[in-house]
Amino acid sequence: MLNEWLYLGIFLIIALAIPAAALLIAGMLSPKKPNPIKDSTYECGMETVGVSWVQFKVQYYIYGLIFLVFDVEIVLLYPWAVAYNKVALFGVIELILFVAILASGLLYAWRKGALEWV
Amino acid sequence: MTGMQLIFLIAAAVVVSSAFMSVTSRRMIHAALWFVLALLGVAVIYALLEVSFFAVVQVLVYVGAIAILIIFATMLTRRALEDHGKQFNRATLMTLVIVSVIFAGLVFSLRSWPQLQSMTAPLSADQLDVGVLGLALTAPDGFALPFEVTSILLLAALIGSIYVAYERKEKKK
Amino acid sequence: MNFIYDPVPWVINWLTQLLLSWGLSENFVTTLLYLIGAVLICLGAMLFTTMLIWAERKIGGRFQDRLGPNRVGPWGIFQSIADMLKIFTKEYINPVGIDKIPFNLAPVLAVAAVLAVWAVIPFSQTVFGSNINVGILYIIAIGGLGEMAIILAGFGSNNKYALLGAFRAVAQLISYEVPMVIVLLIPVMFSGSMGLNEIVQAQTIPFIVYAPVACIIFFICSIAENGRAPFDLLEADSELVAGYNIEYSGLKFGMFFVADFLHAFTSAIVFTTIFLGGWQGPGVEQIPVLGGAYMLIKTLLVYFLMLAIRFTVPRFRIDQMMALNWKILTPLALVTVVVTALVDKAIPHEMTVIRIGALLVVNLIIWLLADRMITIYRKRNPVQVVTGKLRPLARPEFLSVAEKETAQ
Amino acid sequence: MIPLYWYLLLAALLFCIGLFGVITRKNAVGILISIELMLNAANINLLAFWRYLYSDTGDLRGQVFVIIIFVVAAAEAAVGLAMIISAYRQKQTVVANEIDSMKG
Repeated sequence: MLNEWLYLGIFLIIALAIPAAALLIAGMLSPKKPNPIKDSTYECGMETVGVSWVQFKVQYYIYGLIFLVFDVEIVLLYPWAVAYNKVALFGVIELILFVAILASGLLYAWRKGALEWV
Repeated sequence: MTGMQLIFLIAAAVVVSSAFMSVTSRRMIHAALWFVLALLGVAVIYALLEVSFFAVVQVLVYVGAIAILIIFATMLTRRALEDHGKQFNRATLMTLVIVSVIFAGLVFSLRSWPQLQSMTAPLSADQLDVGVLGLALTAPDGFALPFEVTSILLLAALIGSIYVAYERKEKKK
Repeated sequence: MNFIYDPVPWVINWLTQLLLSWGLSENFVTTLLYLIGAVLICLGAMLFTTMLIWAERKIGGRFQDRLGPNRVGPWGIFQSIADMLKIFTKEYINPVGIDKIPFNLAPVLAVAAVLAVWAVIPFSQTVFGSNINVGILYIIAIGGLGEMAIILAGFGSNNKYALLGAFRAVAQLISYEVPMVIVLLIPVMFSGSMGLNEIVQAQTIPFIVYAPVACIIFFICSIAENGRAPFDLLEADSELVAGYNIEYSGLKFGMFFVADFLHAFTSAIVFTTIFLGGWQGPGVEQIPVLGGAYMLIKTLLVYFLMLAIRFTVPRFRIDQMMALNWKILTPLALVTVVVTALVDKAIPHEMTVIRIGALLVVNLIIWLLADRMITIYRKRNPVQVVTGKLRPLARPEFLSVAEKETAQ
Repeated sequence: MIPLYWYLLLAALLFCIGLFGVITRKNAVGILISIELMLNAANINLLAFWRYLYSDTGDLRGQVFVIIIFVVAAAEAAVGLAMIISAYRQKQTVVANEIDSMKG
């Protein structure tokens, strides 16, 4: 197993290194003639107004929240899914219970209107 | 020194330094990004422990979900306290002393522990099987109850935080 | 081991013997071979992307009744190479107020997060990268790194539109991750492992036969994860200028471009591996190299399907997209998993035909029920159609009959 | 091979850094990040102990504990951040000391 992880680690490093190297080479080849107009923040040709840190609507957070809860719960089901062929019917019933609890959360968010974008 | 030890040391250095940066950097978003790096380092530590499932879950849950949620929250609350004002309490120096004392105490108490130097052999295929964990989680005499309780905990967290965070439309009008 | 039947392991074997005969230690040789393999796969994938870009533009052109690239070389085949040469010599513009490290790290990370998936893909029976026992979760987790790259880009650029685009993109990606993760439980259940090798080996009958609904959900989700039409809201030009990569120029932009095209192909590969049986096909036991060919053919078919969808379907509105995910796909995925688990437990695995039949019927029922429910919902809450004055059409004979009636 | 105490030292260090952050940070989000770091330190310890002392016995309590900590961390992040956002909306502040509406 450690060997598999070693390969994965090497692969990740290479996967980071190749685009980085390409960027560096291009950086050497490319011209460097900055000027204030060119370097100004793009805003459809208008003068930049205010800081870039606009306020966000809370809906982003709500989606992130529901995603977080679902993600954690489903990831916990993966060991169960691996053992699926060995578990008895009881295990499946447990899955149903688990999913039902999860689904009731989704239902709550739905009824609350938290799933609407606007 | 073997290759494994070298990898461990590098990962540990990354974890510790980025954790330090994440508790000391002034801008919250930088703190969050350093936090992500620390989490990735911890995932490498898990991989060295041969608990692949947890290494991947660490990336999936912490980096993919919790860190993103923290970044979202930082964006939502970023007008307050950003780049100006003190980021730390007055008690920084005092805290440093306390924390160092705690660390020294931990190290001291560890020193006398007999199993400190214990080593371990690589895990067998049987122990690597994630299915064993799955069976244990669903067996009625195993951890079936804690497993279900976690889902209730998450349900409570979901309902509670939606209730707290969601803008009530009636109120606004 | 025969070179013609199975070239890659033959070469690996030969290299190992050669290096060992030079007196290198075994660990070192293994590491070196891993390094060579990783470099070859990464470079190969990156170079392959140039071909993909050409193919996609050409096919897209045909879909839209254009010629596509046709100037550089026969059929414009060298177009993307010319583009690549050009983009290499373009200036990097560093706008004011950028956060240097995130800004430069983002394009690298975006490509790396896509490339990293290739580390676990089994290309044929004997050619595979890392066979970790959590392959499926690894693929999803790496997707999380891609989201991180988008956040870095949006936040590093010091631009309102970039930040808005990044957050929309991340909201979309994380939302569509949910049904994807749920549905991937099904292949894991059938094969009893999360390793991609075991999953492919378990697919003597591809999982698409056992779980068509799961397969469709996964397909939709992977298109959404690519950010391709109909889910291309992240770069909806009319609303967000260009999305999170607005401030990037030169090859830094090119990297996002590469990541985008490579991601589409990669998700076709992942789809093939998980649902279409990867390298499985007639005769692979005797001639393993056939597996690679089967894999390529299946992947290209899936990729073509993705292109067809991309070039024909109009874009969703963001609320529609979120509603599709949270109100349709997620509940559907949950129901599919539960029902599949129940039915599959009830039927002994030896009775293959009955098992497949039952699963198919169940899937069909789920699909029809979902369809029925959506129809009923739509009837109760009809879509509000915004109509305006009909504008003159260049070729009025293409107006459909209904439109003609309203026009009169 | 790596001896067990390397992991323990790393975890102790990470825990102390997290503790430092929890006490000194003014921003509530920063406090939350620090708490997550402390939970990670606990996870490293649990998995290292399981791996070195219990992996031969077939005892899975270490792993199950880690799973529960993952869930707790997720729940904590969700609720904590929701409360921070809610407090921010009402009081325009994320400084933990100033959020004191629960005080009598």
